[in-house]
Amino acid sequence: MLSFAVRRLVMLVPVFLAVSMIIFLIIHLIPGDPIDNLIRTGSTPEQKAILTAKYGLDRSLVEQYVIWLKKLLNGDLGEAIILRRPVSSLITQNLPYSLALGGLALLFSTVVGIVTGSLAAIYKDSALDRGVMALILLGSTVPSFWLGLLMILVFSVQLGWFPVSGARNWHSLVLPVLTVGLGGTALVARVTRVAMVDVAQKDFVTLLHAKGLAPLRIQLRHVLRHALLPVITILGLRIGWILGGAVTVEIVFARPGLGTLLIKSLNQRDYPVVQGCLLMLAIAVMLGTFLGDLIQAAVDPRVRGNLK
Amino acid sequence: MALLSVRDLSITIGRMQPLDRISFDLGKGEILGVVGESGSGKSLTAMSVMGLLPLIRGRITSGQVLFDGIDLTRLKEKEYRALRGRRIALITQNPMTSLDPVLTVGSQIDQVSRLHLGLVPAEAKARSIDLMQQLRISEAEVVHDQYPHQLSGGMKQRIVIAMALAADPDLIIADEPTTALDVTIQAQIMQILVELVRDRGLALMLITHDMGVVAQTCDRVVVLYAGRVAERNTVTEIFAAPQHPYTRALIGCIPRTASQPGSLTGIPGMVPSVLDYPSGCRFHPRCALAQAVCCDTVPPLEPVGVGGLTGCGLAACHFAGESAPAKGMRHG
Amino acid sequence: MADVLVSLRYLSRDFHSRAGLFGERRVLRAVNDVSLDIATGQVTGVVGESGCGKSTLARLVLRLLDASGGKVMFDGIDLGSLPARRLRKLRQRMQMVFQDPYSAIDPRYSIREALLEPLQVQGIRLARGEAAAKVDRLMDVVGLSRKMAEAYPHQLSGGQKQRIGIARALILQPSFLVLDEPTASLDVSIQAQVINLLEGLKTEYGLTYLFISHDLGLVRYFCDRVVVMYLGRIVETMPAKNAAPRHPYTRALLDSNFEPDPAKRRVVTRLSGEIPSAFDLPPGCAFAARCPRASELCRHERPELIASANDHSTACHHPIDQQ
Amino acid sequence: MVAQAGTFGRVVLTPRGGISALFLAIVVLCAIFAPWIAPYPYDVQDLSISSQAPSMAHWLGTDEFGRDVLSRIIFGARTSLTVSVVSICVSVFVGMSLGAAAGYFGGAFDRAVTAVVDLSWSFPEILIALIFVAIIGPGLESTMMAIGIAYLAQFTRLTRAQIMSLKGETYVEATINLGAGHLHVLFRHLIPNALAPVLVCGMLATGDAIILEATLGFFGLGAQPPTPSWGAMMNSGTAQIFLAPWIIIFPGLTVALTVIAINLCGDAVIQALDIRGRVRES
Amino acid sequence: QEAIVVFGSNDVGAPTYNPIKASILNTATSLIYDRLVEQDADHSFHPHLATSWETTPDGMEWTFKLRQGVKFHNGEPFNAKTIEAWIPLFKGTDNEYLVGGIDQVVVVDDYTVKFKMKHPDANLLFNLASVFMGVPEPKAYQTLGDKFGITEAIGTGPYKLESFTVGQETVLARNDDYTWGSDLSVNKGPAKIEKLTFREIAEESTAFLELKTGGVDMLLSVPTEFIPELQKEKSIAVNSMPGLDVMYMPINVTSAPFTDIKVREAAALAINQKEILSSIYKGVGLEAHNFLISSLQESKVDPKYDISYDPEKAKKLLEEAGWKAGGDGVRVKDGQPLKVKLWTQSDSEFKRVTEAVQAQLKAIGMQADITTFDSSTIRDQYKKNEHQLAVRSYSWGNADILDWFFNGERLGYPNISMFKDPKADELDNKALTQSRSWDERVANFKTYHEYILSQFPFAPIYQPMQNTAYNKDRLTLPQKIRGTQIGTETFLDMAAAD
Ligand SMILES: Nc1ncnc2c1ncn2[C@@H]1O[C@H](COP(=O)(O)OP(=O)(O)OP(=O)(O)O)[C@@H](O)[C@H]1O
Ligand SMILES: Nc1ncnc2c1ncn2[C@@H]1O[C@H](COP(=O)(O)OP(=O)(O)OP(=O)(O)O)[C@@H](O)[C@H]1O
Ligand SMILES: [Mg+2]
Ligand SMILES: [Mg+2]
Repeated sequence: MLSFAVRRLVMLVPVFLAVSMIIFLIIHLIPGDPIDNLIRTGSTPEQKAILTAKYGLDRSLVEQYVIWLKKLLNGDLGEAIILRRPVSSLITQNLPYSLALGGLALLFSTVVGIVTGSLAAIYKDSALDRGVMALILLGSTVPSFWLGLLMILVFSVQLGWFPVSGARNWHSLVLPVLTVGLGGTALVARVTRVAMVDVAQKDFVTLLHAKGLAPLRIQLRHVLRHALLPVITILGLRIGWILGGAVTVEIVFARPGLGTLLIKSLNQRDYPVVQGCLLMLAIAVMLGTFLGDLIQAAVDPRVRGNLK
Repeated sequence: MALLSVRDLSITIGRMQPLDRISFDLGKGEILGVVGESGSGKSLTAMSVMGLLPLIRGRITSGQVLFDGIDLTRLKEKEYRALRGRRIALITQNPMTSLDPVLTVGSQIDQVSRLHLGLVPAEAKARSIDLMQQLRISEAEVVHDQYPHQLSGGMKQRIVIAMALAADPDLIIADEPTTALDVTIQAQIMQILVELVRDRGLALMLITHDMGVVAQTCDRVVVLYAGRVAERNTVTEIFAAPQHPYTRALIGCIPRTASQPGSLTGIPGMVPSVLDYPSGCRFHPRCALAQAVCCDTVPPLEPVGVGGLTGCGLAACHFAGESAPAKGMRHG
Repeated sequence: MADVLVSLRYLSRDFHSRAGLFGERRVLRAVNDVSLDIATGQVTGVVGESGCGKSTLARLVLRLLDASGGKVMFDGIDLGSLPARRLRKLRQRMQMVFQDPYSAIDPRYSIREALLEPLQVQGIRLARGEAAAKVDRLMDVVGLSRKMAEAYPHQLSGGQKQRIGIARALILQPSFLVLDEPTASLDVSIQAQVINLLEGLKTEYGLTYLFISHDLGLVRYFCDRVVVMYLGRIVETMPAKNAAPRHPYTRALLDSNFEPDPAKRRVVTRLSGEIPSAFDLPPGCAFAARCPRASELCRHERPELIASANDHSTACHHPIDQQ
Repeated sequence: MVAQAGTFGRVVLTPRGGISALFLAIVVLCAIFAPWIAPYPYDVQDLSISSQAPSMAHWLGTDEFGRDVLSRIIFGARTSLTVSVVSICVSVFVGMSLGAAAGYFGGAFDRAVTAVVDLSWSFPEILIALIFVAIIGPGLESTMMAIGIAYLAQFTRLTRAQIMSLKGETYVEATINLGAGHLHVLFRHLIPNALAPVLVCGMLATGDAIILEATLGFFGLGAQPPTPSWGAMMNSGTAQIFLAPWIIIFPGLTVALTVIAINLCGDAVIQALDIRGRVRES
Repeated sequence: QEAIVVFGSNDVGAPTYNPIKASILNTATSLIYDRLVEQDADHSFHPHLATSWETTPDGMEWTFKLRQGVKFHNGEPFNAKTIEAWIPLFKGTDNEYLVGGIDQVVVVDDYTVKFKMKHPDANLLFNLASVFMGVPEPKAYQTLGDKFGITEAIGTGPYKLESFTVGQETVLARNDDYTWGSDLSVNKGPAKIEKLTFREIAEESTAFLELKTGGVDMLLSVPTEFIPELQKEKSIAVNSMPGLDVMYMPINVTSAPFTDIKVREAAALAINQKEILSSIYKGVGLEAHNFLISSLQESKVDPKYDISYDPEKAKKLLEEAGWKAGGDGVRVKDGQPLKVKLWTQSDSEFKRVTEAVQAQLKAIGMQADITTFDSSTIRDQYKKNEHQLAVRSYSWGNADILDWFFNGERLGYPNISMFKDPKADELDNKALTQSRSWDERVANFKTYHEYILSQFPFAPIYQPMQNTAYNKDRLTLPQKIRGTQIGTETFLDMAAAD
């Protein structure tokens, strides 16, 4: 398995190169110039030219890409133009926040999604099922900036349970996690429900009943386990959301994070930061799918294949 | 007294009534064949006896299922569960899909003896391995820890049988246990089942649509057609002197090497859908003997005794025993 | 012997696959070195257990799959080297009836559309009335009500669908028909109807059949010649219906058949051992592990298919003697 | 929609399907006949009646320029529906083409498409949309493009999966055996049969696209003023939520109701077509 | 005794506290670094680290007396040597122009320095009062290199930088040794609040709710639309003072029909400043009638040059220019409708003003189609010269902004009006480089300003207020806020409410 893991990782290298190239091109083709955002009222065109040269923006795109890639291979993500720090330090500064918010939100939507989804599946077509699914549908029709604001109004302004914004302690994490998490819950719950209903009709489940096992145990120990497989695939692909998907929520709750960093830098055309962030996301996504595969393999012997 | 006695069992699923007054008996050490075309209600009969109808939102509307004197239809779910797998075991049609693909086959057998016999894991494992060996699975210890996808169909079916046997049941319901298997493997499995019944005194309800299997293994036969019993008799009489035109037609459908080309008779038309069963005798649209009465009146299941062999045969036909050549299907 | 319509020479086909996501790449030889002549007007039956390569053989014969080795000659034309365009044209003459009638017709097509599709595909234009007449005639031929032409597949029973499948194969007036287990998913009662229909068609149109089945009883009833396959190879070809098998595997197949007569109950000679994995076949005879007659020789050396009298060939070191 | 006869009936006859279809029909009619239905023009400002609460004259109140909120919602349906429907249509079309080609021909092309699509699918839609809006520049067209591209992956994946599984159907082999070429197989059998789940999926995505349009409004993108769109209205300065909540709450409600209706209707269609697992998991 | 303050939206995202190299600096910077000179709300200059100064009549020499007893946060003394080391640090940076006029720094004695000038720079005091001229400790500046202003920031100000996370928060701790507060504050130091936390909150509603719930104590800038709501809260006080921003509509003079000055004037006269102020800004702020903020002397131009709403005249001008009333309210000339492009940025405030402007232009028969861009893209787009009208704003407290936006060398961006006029450039040059004294400079710029106004390359719209809101229960602020904006002075006098 280890050798397999290594092989899969090595296979990611060309993908990675292609991705880095795409990312680089995309960013540089967007109109806009970071230097415009850098120069101050009153500075001269010469100063602008100097700055442009300083950041290598006067070279051809190919040259710029090669330079960037070379640095990258040395583990250097470059220096932010507007934010004036090493990109790596910006990323390491923001990553923990994204991980905390995204990770917990993912956990939340996974746990709540699976629980509600399986409840809905077990009590299929009952009032409980309809109620749960309706609630989830309702939750997913509210854009996240509204949901966030709503949460603040209810839980912070009215009830005063949580701080309005910020990222100082776990307290301030609750509302953002709920906001991001609720969006994902719908997806997980739906997939879980559909998968469970599907699996429950399989022959082996009938046989489990025929063995005299308690229905609840069958649902939880056997059916759910199978239903988790598609959920895992989806979660693996969702790593992207963990790191970058919470932009609106980050803005509403005034939290730092990779998403916000990315969007702000994109707006200011701070190329190195955007490149760095997108690359991070791409890597995370690749790792996410990889991890998803590994978990799949751990759960499902068929995927695992004949490992000697 | 019979171990299992189904009396006038009728069930509904939604608005459909797929089984209508099914009755039959099955004694210890006996093999009862349940035959009929696809959709005639064989599997539902098995599900009813297993008490698994709720899974498919079905319900018993009338009749009794007496097992060892207990009326199963009145049993509480919990009591039923104690019985299921313990005294009545099920073998399903398709071994490929009957095992949980993510668990080792051994653990799936162990589950039964641990649940019903209260064995500790080690004991359960030993018992399972022992069972597997009895079913002539070579290298049972290794197989115990393998996953279903690593086994061949025949092996899997034997695992399912081992599962059924794990708590020493009195009654096994085998729903087409060999249809998904190759002929050579099918023979192997059938032989194992027959031996089990003979050696352990089990009762086996064998659901199949293969008249050959019935002929070779069963003691008695129930022929189902469109949710009703068409005929019931001992295996010898069914084959020697089928009373119901449907039974006769079924037997005529089997190709025999010795027969001449064109000698094969089919049954014209098709099995009616549960949504619109014909009135009267449900076989009448396909029956060569059908008369006006067949369309209106449901023929009761009555004793027939042509030649008076045993006198326990029953058939549901207004013209039982009358021989007219079953209408063979020939293209025009 | 009559003219050879289809001739297979050393036909092989490999499939590559991976055991699970993490497993090794494996090669499976589904059809191995098969040579066979099918004479015009004959019904050649192929039997064998599930996975022995019957369907793959059928597809190879019609070049729905490309062979990994060997060649297929149809009426003297090498299908393997035929350009795609000419092959498509040639398909008029060789048709197939599929194992699973339930999915053999596009659910969105009415029966009429499905029946006329072959003409459309082959670029044969008919006046509307002509087309309607053709459909009606075909419906008659396969014994279905003409009204049924307006129905959709989901409104038909399996047997009816299989008849439509046959009608569809017939509309192009082929000379060669491959029948891949045409009755396997049907009830016996329906199977009989279909077999009868096929029998009638054959005599009426002088068709040549390659009939595939896993049911030796049925094959022996229906075919002129029986080919027995085991794990990708032909182990025996027998001429007539009642010829006694010489290969122990054919014997076992025959013995495993349940005679529908309780009076003739017998103890089945059960094979021991498991079917070896198609992915790693033993060097010798593939059947050796299960064969009651196997010797050391069988385990090491593969027997060749050797012809004996009466057009009967067997690939066995220890064939059963005919008494 | 390509479906068996009676699908429409089966959708409309269920209570959920019927009500939601009715609601959607009303919304669509509003969009089409906006100039005749709306009580006021959407763009004429009257600052003397700015930010007024709902009243008999203005059922849903007026906005900060004194424009009638109800009229703007009715006209906004045009923009919002156009944006979401057009973008999803484009997305479905391109996604289907890509997915069908990838699924049918397989090989290196398939691997490349799958890799790109998987990657873009794993990126948050918002980011993709913003990146593309940044490339193309703001405006309705680019918003549509961006939304379309954000959902492209979904349809490509779904179509590819559909085609891959349909490819194994016997009737495909049967058609090839009749002598049919690739195009015939692809356009007469595979795509028509793959269509239903993709279209249903597209329908559900239209609901998501309405929300995404609203979210893009949060970043200041979308319809150019004074053209109203629900998203832009919802976001006309969140400050309004305290001063004149009706200005943004009613558009929000409209969005929520429409999206719910689309989802319910979609579920009914899924049930009627019996394509459950194929749509939801994609 | 702590306070949590939220930066205004202009301050969000400032990447560094290095005043020499930064292009944006936030309010906290002025608490870390003191400047030689402070500027009051009326733009008058007041001593701080420089106790007095004088200049020669030709403007070629400036002498500054420095305050004694001033120490940097790291204990280093502040004296003439500091200035000598500090000024050259600007060389090669973006901010070099601030000291561009200084040729040489001469240390006269420990607490006296003399600037020898390359050319007279009447704006020197303004420059010295800018936040970019906060004095850093030169040794630390050298040794820390790129990290200066990011991990550490050493000045003489009333607060020390404790921690800084870009885009998130800055924590300042009181400098207990501080005793050298400027004239503008009552308290000369040390500050009363021990610890100040500045937070960056991009979403204004969130900031508003934070203040409302007591999560923060003060918002440095509040959008006007929140003011009525804030005034409802008992515990919250709102302070409004004139700001440095002007919102205006540049008119592209090279793009027909605006090549015709009559059309330009008509468009400019169509803007109803009063209506925008009262409807969109609820009366908070000032109408803008020329290009400069009202507190600048250069804005006091001859009233005939001020641009004010006059729809009748606007219509007349259009008639004169040949644009006759058309069928659907849009004027027509030679069969061409009067349709123009109106660009704006995607921020919601811009969009709202633009919508109002659009309606006002419509009223005189000009149909303006709005296109919105994000702030980076729009700059690139201007360079393509495809725009006609736009809605923009700037923030600057000096008349030299005229040069920035209307100098013929900067066509495209920042000269969005594409205004290239030899006479204007001459006036510009004169004001910029040939003014020897402040008063002369004012006069020169006024002339330049008047000339530009006469050419209608833009239309003035609105001058926002700087609105500050704070929690009265937590903080007390001085009666009168001094300085051009809330800064050191205010924070020195700020105290915890009891
Ligand atoms: N879960 C179900 N819901 C509704 N109808 C059902 C269900 N299961 C079976 N039926 C219907 O009941 C009838 C009898 O089904 P059953 O499965 O008992 O047939 P069978 O004899 O076992 O057929 P086969 O040989 O195909 O297994 C059929 O017409 C079938 O359509
Ligand atoms: N497209 C394919 N890819 C990979 N393996 C295949 C493919 N088609 C067939 N095989 C393998 O080739 C072997 C022969 O398959 P084939 O379908 O020819 O068997 P068969 O004799 O027709 O079996 P059955 O009786 O079940 O139809 C099997 O092991 C099968 O798994
Ligand atoms: Mg069944
Ligand atoms: Mg096959």
